[in-house]
Amino acid sequence: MSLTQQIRQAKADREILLMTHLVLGYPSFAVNREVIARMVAAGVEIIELQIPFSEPVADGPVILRANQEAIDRGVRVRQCLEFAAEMTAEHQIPFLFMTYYNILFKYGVEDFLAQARKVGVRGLIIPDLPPEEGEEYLAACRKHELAPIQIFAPTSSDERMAKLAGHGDGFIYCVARRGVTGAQTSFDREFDDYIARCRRATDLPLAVGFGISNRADVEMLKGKAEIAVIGSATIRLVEEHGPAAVTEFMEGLR
Amino acid sequence: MSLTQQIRQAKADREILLMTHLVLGYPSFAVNREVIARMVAAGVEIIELQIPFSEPVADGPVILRANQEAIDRGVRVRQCLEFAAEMTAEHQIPFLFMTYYNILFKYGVEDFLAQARKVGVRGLIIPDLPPEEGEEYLAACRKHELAPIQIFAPTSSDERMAKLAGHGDGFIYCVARRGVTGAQTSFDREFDDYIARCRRATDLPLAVGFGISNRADVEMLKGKAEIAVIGSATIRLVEEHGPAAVTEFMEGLR
Amino acid sequence: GYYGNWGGAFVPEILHETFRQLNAFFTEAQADPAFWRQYVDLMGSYSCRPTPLTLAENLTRRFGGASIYIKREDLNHTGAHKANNVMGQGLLVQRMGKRRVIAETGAGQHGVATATMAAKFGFECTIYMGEEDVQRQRPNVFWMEKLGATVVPVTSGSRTLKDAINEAFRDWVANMDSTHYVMGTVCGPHPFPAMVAWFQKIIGEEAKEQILAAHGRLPARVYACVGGGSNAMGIFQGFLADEEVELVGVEAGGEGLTSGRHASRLAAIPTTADTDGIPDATPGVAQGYKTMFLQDDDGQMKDTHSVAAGLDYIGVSPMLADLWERGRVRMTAATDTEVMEALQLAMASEGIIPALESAHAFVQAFKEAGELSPESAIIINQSGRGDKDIFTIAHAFKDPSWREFIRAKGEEYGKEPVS
Amino acid sequence: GYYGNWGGAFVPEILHETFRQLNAFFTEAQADPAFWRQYVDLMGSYSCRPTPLTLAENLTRRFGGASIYIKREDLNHTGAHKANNVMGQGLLVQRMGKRRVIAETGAGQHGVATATMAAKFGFECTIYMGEEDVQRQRPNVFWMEKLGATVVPVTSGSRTLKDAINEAFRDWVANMDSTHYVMGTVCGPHPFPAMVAWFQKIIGEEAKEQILAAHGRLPARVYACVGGGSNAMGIFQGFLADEEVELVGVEAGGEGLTSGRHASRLAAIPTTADTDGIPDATPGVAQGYKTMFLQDDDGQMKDTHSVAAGLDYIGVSPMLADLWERGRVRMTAATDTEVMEALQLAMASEGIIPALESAHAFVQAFKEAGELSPESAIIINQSGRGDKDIFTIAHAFKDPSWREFIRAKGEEYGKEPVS
Repeated sequence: MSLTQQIRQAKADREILLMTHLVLGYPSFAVNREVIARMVAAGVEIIELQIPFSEPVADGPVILRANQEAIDRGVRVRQCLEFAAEMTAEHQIPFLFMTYYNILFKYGVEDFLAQARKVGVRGLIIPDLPPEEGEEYLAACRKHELAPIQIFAPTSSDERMAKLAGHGDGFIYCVARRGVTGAQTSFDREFDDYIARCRRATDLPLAVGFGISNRADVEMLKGKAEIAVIGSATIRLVEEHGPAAVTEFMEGLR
Repeated sequence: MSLTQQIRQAKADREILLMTHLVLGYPSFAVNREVIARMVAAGVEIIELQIPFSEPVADGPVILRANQEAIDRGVRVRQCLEFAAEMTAEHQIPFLFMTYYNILFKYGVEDFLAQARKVGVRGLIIPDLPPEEGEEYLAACRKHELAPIQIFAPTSSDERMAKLAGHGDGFIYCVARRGVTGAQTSFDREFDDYIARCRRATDLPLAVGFGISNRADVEMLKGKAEIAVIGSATIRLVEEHGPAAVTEFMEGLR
Repeated sequence: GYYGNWGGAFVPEILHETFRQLNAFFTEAQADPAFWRQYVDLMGSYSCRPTPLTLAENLTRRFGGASIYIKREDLNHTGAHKANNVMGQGLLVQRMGKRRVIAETGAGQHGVATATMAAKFGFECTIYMGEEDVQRQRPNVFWMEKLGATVVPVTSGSRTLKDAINEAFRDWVANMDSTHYVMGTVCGPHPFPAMVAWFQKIIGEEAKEQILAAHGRLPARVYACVGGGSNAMGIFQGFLADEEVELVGVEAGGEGLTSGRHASRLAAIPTTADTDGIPDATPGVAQGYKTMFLQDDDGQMKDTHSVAAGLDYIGVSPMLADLWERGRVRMTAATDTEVMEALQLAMASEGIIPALESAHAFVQAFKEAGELSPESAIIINQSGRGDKDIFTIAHAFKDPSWREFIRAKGEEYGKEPVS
Repeated sequence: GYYGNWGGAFVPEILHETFRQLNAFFTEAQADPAFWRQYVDLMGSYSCRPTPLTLAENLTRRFGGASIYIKREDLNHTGAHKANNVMGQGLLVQRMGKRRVIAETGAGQHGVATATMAAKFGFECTIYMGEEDVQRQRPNVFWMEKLGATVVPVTSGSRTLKDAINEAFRDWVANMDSTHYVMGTVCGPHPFPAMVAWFQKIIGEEAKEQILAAHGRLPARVYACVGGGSNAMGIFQGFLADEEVELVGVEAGGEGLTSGRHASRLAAIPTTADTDGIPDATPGVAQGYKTMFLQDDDGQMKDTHSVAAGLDYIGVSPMLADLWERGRVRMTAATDTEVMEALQLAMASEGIIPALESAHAFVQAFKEAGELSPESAIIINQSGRGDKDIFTIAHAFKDPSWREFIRAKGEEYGKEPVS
């Protein structure tokens, strides 16, 4: 079953799906392991595994710091792949890799995607790789049946969205607002117009991320998007209250 | 009797005359008083009284410091005039003022020279006043019968010496070498040629200063100059050994 | 946006439209001769272009070979070639109708230049600067603030230049409607390399005309230091078409190419490929473009080192990577020690004070001048002046009086309360 | 050698011949058009003359009166108009066949300029600098030494500029055969005022041509700060014959003209004649020339004060004393506080950093620009750049981060042994 189909099936039972995010190796793979188990148990439908990179330009302060601490603690790309293999074997929900292009480029794009497929990951989010620069990547994703998640932004024109949608698979990641991850987003009329434009540009499910951090935010997205993306919020939560807090937080989101 | 005549008369009894120097108010007028008495007692023929000035460009480090300490201790031009009056009343040898032009200029050249005459001084040495700039000064010296001592330097051309001599009276102050007061001078062949040139340029007695600090130096000048000028050497002596040392030093010079 | 295998525009979707507009305005400006005239006039009346080409007679005599000419970018307003780029981008910002500029800065020179431009054009200005650099380069921070800019210390990563670039991008993705990002060098996503190179080509165009007037023919070689590469691209462009002119880039050799403490991306490649554990550069994609980066085998960027803050950078212009790959530019490196020696020699021989960055170019020129015929000429691009680097230079020379001066000043400030 | 009642050459006999030669060489050089061409060429290829005339659009708008133009002497090599004079004298020294130069310096700018010239011409160089100034201006001392000069701290008198001048004269009277004394300003015995003014007139000649080109007619007023007066005489000479151009000199008002802590020799006269105990200037003769000096009633020179070291001097150019007496130049004064405000405004409005000295001229121009018609123009002579004054300026602004930076550096140097 394709990632898109799997999302549509899950959506049949839920008003909105949850995609969560964590940075691999931060604060440790052991904590990652516990957090993921609690997320899955709490019903989270998709999990983004961010492979840390030293220059995460699209990320805000929380995820940025997580990336850098993970690298400082010696996290290697190979460990991230191994950990992903363990998670996909353990849990039945789809996992995605999120990272920056240099991690793939340096590994070898084709080799990296072959490995991603092998460890059971279903797709990738690469925020610094527009389709114009991603020919090899897109071709290899098709070859290895991985979903190259495309990103829409409020600044994307209709024409641009149509073009991006043509390269996308799985779902479309709609950036809720200008700025980086981890800051507040306001769900106003302008936001509704934006989501309407996204919907017109693609048949794929829509995930909305950037600034979704509590039940009210998730509630606001019901009926608008298929997937709410919880990013920095979980990292902050684990930093402040430890992995055990994840269960209650996730269960309380919808 | 003119200063020149007085010098010639004294020279009749001595192979060489001594002119000494001190900075008024340094280290105090009281010490000046004792030093002068000892100099006169030791047979010194002429004494230069330097009125301190804040910018004594032609003086070397010893006299420079003396000038500045005197000013810092509050020595005023009026005190210097009064002290000169006391000395000329007390001692029968000729006294000269040595200072820089601004002291006269600020006081009023005519008034200053009238005062100088009144306090019994016989002439002046103003190292920063060439005759080209000294018309008023030279006229007032003539009027008040003060000797405007002119200065020859090793760098003065024959023509220049002749011109200077024309403005001079009393004696000619021959600067022994390049540089400022208080450093060593060597009495070589070049020096002899220089003194010969000085002699040809003027009928006035010659005083040689700059770097004359001991008996050997004075000895070398015998037969060459009428007057040996002892400047920084006395100041250094008084600083190191007190005014009482002046007697022995002066008596030992020739 | 590619130069051979290098370049591109690896930008988040949120900036796609901003880059589309920037490309459109830039293309339009490039096609408008009035724009270039406006730029040249501004640089003539506000900075002091054309900057002179100085014949270094004493150095020429000393090495006994080629006549050594020095292109005097140090005489620009704000003291370096950085002025060319920022003033040009300022005119472009005016044309785009934006009212705010942001920039990254390492040593602070680009920050001071941008703050200066913003004051002149009446723009709001925020400068991102690694916290470590804020500490090290306090004088530049002081001037930026007095020029009206807000200086934001960047506490992420290695807290140096590359992190400041990342942080400036983060500001931009939030404020792209009002704000232009004034990239400081010929790096970053297209059209930045093209744009910065376009403004900086004024150096090479002047230099070519000047050397022909002064020397009667083209120089044998042209030397320029290479950090990001903007001064090098600036002067090289005047001679790219003249195949007989050898173009020589000089990177930061730091403590030596086998020391692990340098910032050489290209010069190190042939010499150290067989040595283990050296942070030699490999192709990569970061900060929005593809070039040779100093990175580990996972693609994580390495710490770099140079006595010259302006050369202390992980990447290199994609244009230079291409020219190097095609053999048009020869890349070399100068060590910190060689740089201090060349600086001393330039000061005492010619009365000029090259910036530590520029002194790298002098090192290589000094090594080679003597081999060349006395009929030939070489040009060294003196990209900036070194007197702003007093803290670094006096420190590097271990000047005891300087240390005593700072110690005494520090004690004075330690005692006295801020009134 | 006289300008009205002022000037002259009050020099010890030992220097008479040296001055005769100097006068002869100078007269010959003045009569030789090739010499002036050589000078202009040198300033064009080594410094960056002609320096620009910058229209300060933001300041003009702010004051709503005359168009404000700024003559950019700050863009000279070594950062101030001082370069004009030293390079000119360097050519003269070459012509005289001497191999050693000496100079006095206060803030250090003239010392750095002279050391630079000496390096360029291959002369030996000794710089006399008051011990207090050596302590205060350590960065300039560092550069002078690196440029190859010997810096001699002068411990006599107030241990500042005037004492350095006296000490330089003392060196000269011992070494006049080999040595030329590079007087830094339009003061001292004839022919120095004439010579320095002659080299500095390049500023005014350029400025006149530039303002006619940019503004279409002569400026209403020209503003220049006055310490010794060389930058003022430099720019004023371009307009002396144009009676409709008002020439305005700005002296150091220090803590105020009635504070006893200033360095105003001419502006203070009409305003403070009736107040007791103020060190107002009176005619005097010192340092080889006659002018208005800040002296007591015995003729002893007073201590002076200004935030700008370059204006902190007892005397003033005899040429300016004459122009002031004849009513051709209006003399004003700016206080330290006004200077810091004008500096801040110039930085934030135009992206320029005037030297503290130059900022005095800005103060007066800012006071008057609004009164003048928008059709008129004024020129401010920005005699130097302020970034060399970081220690003084950051201190004067009481910048807490700067104090912290210096404190930390000082502690670092306190702990670490010199290696």
